[in-house]
Amino acid sequence: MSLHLPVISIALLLLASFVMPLLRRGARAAALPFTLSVLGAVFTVSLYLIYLVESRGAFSYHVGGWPPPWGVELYIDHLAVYMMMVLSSICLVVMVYGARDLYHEIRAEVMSWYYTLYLLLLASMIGIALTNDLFTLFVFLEISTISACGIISIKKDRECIEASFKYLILSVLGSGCVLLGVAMIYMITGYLNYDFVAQELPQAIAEYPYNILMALSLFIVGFSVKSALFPLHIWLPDAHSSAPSPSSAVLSGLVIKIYAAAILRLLFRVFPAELFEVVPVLDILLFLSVLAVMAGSIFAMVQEDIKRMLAYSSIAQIGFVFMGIGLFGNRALLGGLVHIFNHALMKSMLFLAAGLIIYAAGIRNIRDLRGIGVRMPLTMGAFAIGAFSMVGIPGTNGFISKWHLALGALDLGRPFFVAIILLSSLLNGIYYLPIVINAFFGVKIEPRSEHRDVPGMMLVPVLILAAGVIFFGFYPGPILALLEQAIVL
Amino acid sequence: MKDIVIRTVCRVIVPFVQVYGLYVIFHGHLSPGGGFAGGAILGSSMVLFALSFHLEAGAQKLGHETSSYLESGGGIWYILIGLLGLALGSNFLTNRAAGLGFGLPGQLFSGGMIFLLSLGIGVKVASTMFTLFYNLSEEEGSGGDHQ
Amino acid sequence: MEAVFYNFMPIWTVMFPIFMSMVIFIISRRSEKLRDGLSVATAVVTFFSVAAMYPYLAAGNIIDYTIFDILPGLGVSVRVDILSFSLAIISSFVWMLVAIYSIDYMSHEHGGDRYYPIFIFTLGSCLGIFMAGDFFTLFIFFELMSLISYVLVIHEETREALRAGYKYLIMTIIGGLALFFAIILTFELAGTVSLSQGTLITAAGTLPFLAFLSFLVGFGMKAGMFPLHVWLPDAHPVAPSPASALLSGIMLKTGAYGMLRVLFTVFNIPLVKETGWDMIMLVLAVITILLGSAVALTQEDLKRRLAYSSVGQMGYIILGMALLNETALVGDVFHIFSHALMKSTLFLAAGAIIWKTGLRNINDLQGIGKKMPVTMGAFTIAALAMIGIPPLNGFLSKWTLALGALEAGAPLYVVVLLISSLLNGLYYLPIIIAAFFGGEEEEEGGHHGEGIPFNIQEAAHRMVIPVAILGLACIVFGLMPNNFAFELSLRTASFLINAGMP
Amino acid sequence: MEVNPYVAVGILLLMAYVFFYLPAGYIRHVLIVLLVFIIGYALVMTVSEMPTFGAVDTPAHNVVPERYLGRAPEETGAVNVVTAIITDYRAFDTLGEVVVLFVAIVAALSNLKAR
Repeated sequence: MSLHLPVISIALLLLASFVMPLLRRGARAAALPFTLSVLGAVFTVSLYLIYLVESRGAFSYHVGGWPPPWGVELYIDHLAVYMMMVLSSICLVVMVYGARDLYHEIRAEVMSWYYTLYLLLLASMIGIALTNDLFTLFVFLEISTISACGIISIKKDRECIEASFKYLILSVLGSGCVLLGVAMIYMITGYLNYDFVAQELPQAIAEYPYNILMALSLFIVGFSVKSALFPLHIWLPDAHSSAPSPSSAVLSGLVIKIYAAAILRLLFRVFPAELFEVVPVLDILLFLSVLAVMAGSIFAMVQEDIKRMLAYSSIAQIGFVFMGIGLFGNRALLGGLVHIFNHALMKSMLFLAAGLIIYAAGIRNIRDLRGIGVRMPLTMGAFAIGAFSMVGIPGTNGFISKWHLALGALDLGRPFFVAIILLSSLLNGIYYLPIVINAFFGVKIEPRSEHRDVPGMMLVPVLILAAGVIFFGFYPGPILALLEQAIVL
Repeated sequence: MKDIVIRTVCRVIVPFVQVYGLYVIFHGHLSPGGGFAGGAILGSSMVLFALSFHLEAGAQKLGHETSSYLESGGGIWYILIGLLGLALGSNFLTNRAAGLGFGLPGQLFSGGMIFLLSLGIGVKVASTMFTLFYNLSEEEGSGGDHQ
Repeated sequence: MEAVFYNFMPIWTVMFPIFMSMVIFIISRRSEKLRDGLSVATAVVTFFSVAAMYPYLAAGNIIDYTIFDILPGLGVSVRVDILSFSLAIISSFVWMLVAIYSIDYMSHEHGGDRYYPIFIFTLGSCLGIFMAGDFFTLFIFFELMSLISYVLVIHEETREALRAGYKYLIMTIIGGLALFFAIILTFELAGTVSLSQGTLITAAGTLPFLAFLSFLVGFGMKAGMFPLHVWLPDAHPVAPSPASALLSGIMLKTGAYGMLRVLFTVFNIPLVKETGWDMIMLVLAVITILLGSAVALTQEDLKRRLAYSSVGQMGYIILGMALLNETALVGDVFHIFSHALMKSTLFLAAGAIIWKTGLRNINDLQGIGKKMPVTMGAFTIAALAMIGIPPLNGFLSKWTLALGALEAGAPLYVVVLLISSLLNGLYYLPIIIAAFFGGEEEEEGGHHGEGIPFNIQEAAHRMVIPVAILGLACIVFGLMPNNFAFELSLRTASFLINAGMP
Repeated sequence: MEVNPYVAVGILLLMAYVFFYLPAGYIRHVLIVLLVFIIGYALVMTVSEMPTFGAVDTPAHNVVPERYLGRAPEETGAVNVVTAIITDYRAFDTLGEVVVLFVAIVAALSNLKAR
């Protein structure tokens, strides 16, 4: 039975999302507890799956009982359960927050739609993490694209529509690239299953080099657009800053990462290593990631809107994940992967904290945040922890990922990238810390009349995430142990 | 659209279209077609009806509530059938191996899960088309009112 | 049993103030008296906890205990050897006195509720740096102390303070990142960053050189070494005086401590000598000494002058360790003691004056010595010690440093020391002379706008006594060449010369 | 088929710049035409190398369609192989497609009703 749990959790999420629109009138109040219990169940399942995979190793699941290459296969390995754990935990915490915040940002009538989209987004991301089949990957990619657009545009203002439209166009372009790539791979190998494709590709290189190259570049472009790797990031600041705060937290924290994890799987499990000797894909990713790290930080420095700043910072941080992929060493990869979780924790926490500030004081502009720390000490305290983690102060989890990335770069004898990491950390410090400083010290502003009290239910998730940032800064052992097995691909 | 010719023709055509849609859905496992195609035919028949008569008339035949019930119902149906495979001790969405396959190939009631899944897909596609059409046209109408 | 007890002593010593800072934070809402008392009590208990480790360490033992591992080969651990102890004991001693001093000083300032918890927390993290068992733990506490002490720097929350604080913060982060780079390089090269493994890097090369440079930047930033000193003269004067005393007297020493560890544990003497990296430090140290002393001359603001003087004095300490021989090291460690005592005396005395008169400009302090004889007396002692007048402790440390320089065959540095002493004299003596012998004519001139109000008296007892104790300590440690501090310095130096091994 | 990473990154950056940032004008037109030629060239190279459409020896003619075509009726009970693939062999993908429809309509409706 426990082997069915991965597919059951996807089915459960889908089922819950189908049921959600049916909850009408009286039953509407049940939507939130229902959503939370489903998310909680999935989170529990993901923890159990980690235990399962740790104890009995990776296993594959044949949906419909058909063995690959005929049927669809889910492959539950360490990376998949890791991603599933990250996704479900952050989603759960963010939803606890969103329960109150959303009423402030979107209309009550569309709340159940929001839950639907949210559950679908989680389901599709888990699907992307678990699947071992190119076409299933594409299908879940579509679901995640549309639902991600949905949770942006659901807010009732014009910016959101524009932003999500931009996102939709580019994201669908990305999906199209991926689809074309999948079709090409299928054409030259005759399989869709990762393992079978990987088996066939080495022979196909000689025969169809341009096709493989084209498929690879389509995948890279497609996934880069979706995960906002540097030159293709232009949709991200608008989309992530205008969305409701819980959406921003999930989008920045999780959605862009899952595509990075997907391309990681494709690169290391599907495409043969010989290909990388001819085509320096990893170097290309590495250069782009360096550009992303620098450009994201520099753009973030000039932002006035706090959520926009956080969004640009995400561009820099996704660069770290890709740097881990591009460096292609065990330790660097470990750093990149652990940064997925670490950044998910801190960025969702920062977005939620920003959301709290917007909720309580109605302020978005960084200049207006002066003195906010005196009024909202816990929120800004959490924000400060997130800021420190972004800079990579030891004792926060941001340090752990930077430590591994830097060591990984040194392992490969490329200290240049350590310099890049440090420089980016410095830039992070330059734009994050003044916010914290201004919030706590300096000019005192008398309380505004519009100041609202922060409900505990919104504050607790932020504090939980902040505690996570500290906890995993001191105790990253379990996560790293899991990932060390995950990178033995 | 108060044209008598259109109305009469549609009144005659729509049942045939719907029957054909159902036929395509039910014979998905025997002949070209299936849930997607049949559902689209079914949905377009209802769209045609609503276009030729009146939006309200269409809504009377198939209300928003019902439509959204069908919408979700199609998906729930699909997943429940998938879970049936689990309940029978096999994998998710397993057909014959779980003992769901019945009937001889070529007969109408054969293929087990396939038949049921096609039905779910058909309902889903039809209601999707219909709902989308309705909401978009209503949106235009209300937009016009404001102006 | 004894070993187990002593293994937990450092943890207790570090964690107790950190824990108490939270208690103080909570208490401070209830009662100000209790808050003040608790802060002093914490500092006193911490001092005695540090002191309690002495018998064990004096017996030649080293406390070395790994608490837990964060990553393989990278954990949180404590290690107390004689060097750690020397720095910890002087820090907690000064801290204790400053805590007593703070009670009255802060009673007129705002934000005491914030000041005391941070003050005590900084004590914990500072001791954490000294008692860290590996560079990672050291780094944690280093960053913790640097970031937390930001709050002390900007305590006044004036525009000036905030600007200085921002500069401080950015420089701290740059230093922290350099340190991070250095630690990561060391880890990469040696596989560990523990302090108890003996020499970590034994071969020269590009990466070891990068590590050395990064360490130099990281710790040099904290120590106010040229050209990374730019934050120091801004940040130290704007802080409240007790905090300035700690920043200048103690926290700068964390950088010196780190450099000592780098020179004698990460690298070793032959390697540094062979590669000529010591020349980098020597040159920078000489520039730091001369620059600090010379710029101090031009400062009108009393605390700013003291801050620049700190830059110069840190130059001595860097010079002492870069000479790489035992005599110089004795002088070096002893100068850490001396400078901690002298500079805290000076800042606390300056604080008392500012607290009483509100005057910061040196030209306005005519005749202050007659009004506040004890405070100015202590100031004078410390200033004379700074110049290096025998028999004060500053003389002893300079003398030993000079001997070390001669032993190293570099009399040039003796000249540098002399020039610097001369400059010290040039900028300290006018203050003293004006304080005791000036001011009559202005007093007769009636109400001078910037002059000292005529009703000024000695500051509150709880402020004067710590100043007096520190001033006396300057004499005591200078009068008796076989004092406790000098003994410690001797043992530390021989310990360090043996590459950090007992 | 050596690919220079610098050139690849350069082309990507140029593309992003031209498409997203460059204001409309003469230069943009020229550059777009240039880029379209580059992409077009790559695509032509790709297409010219593709296996002949419908040929028997294409890689896609392997065990997968063999089993689908040969054994679908007995294994699934469906005579129509396409349906057998869609709703049995790869029913999970079809579930995904159903969800795509659903999510599309939910996203559209939430958008419409949000105003």
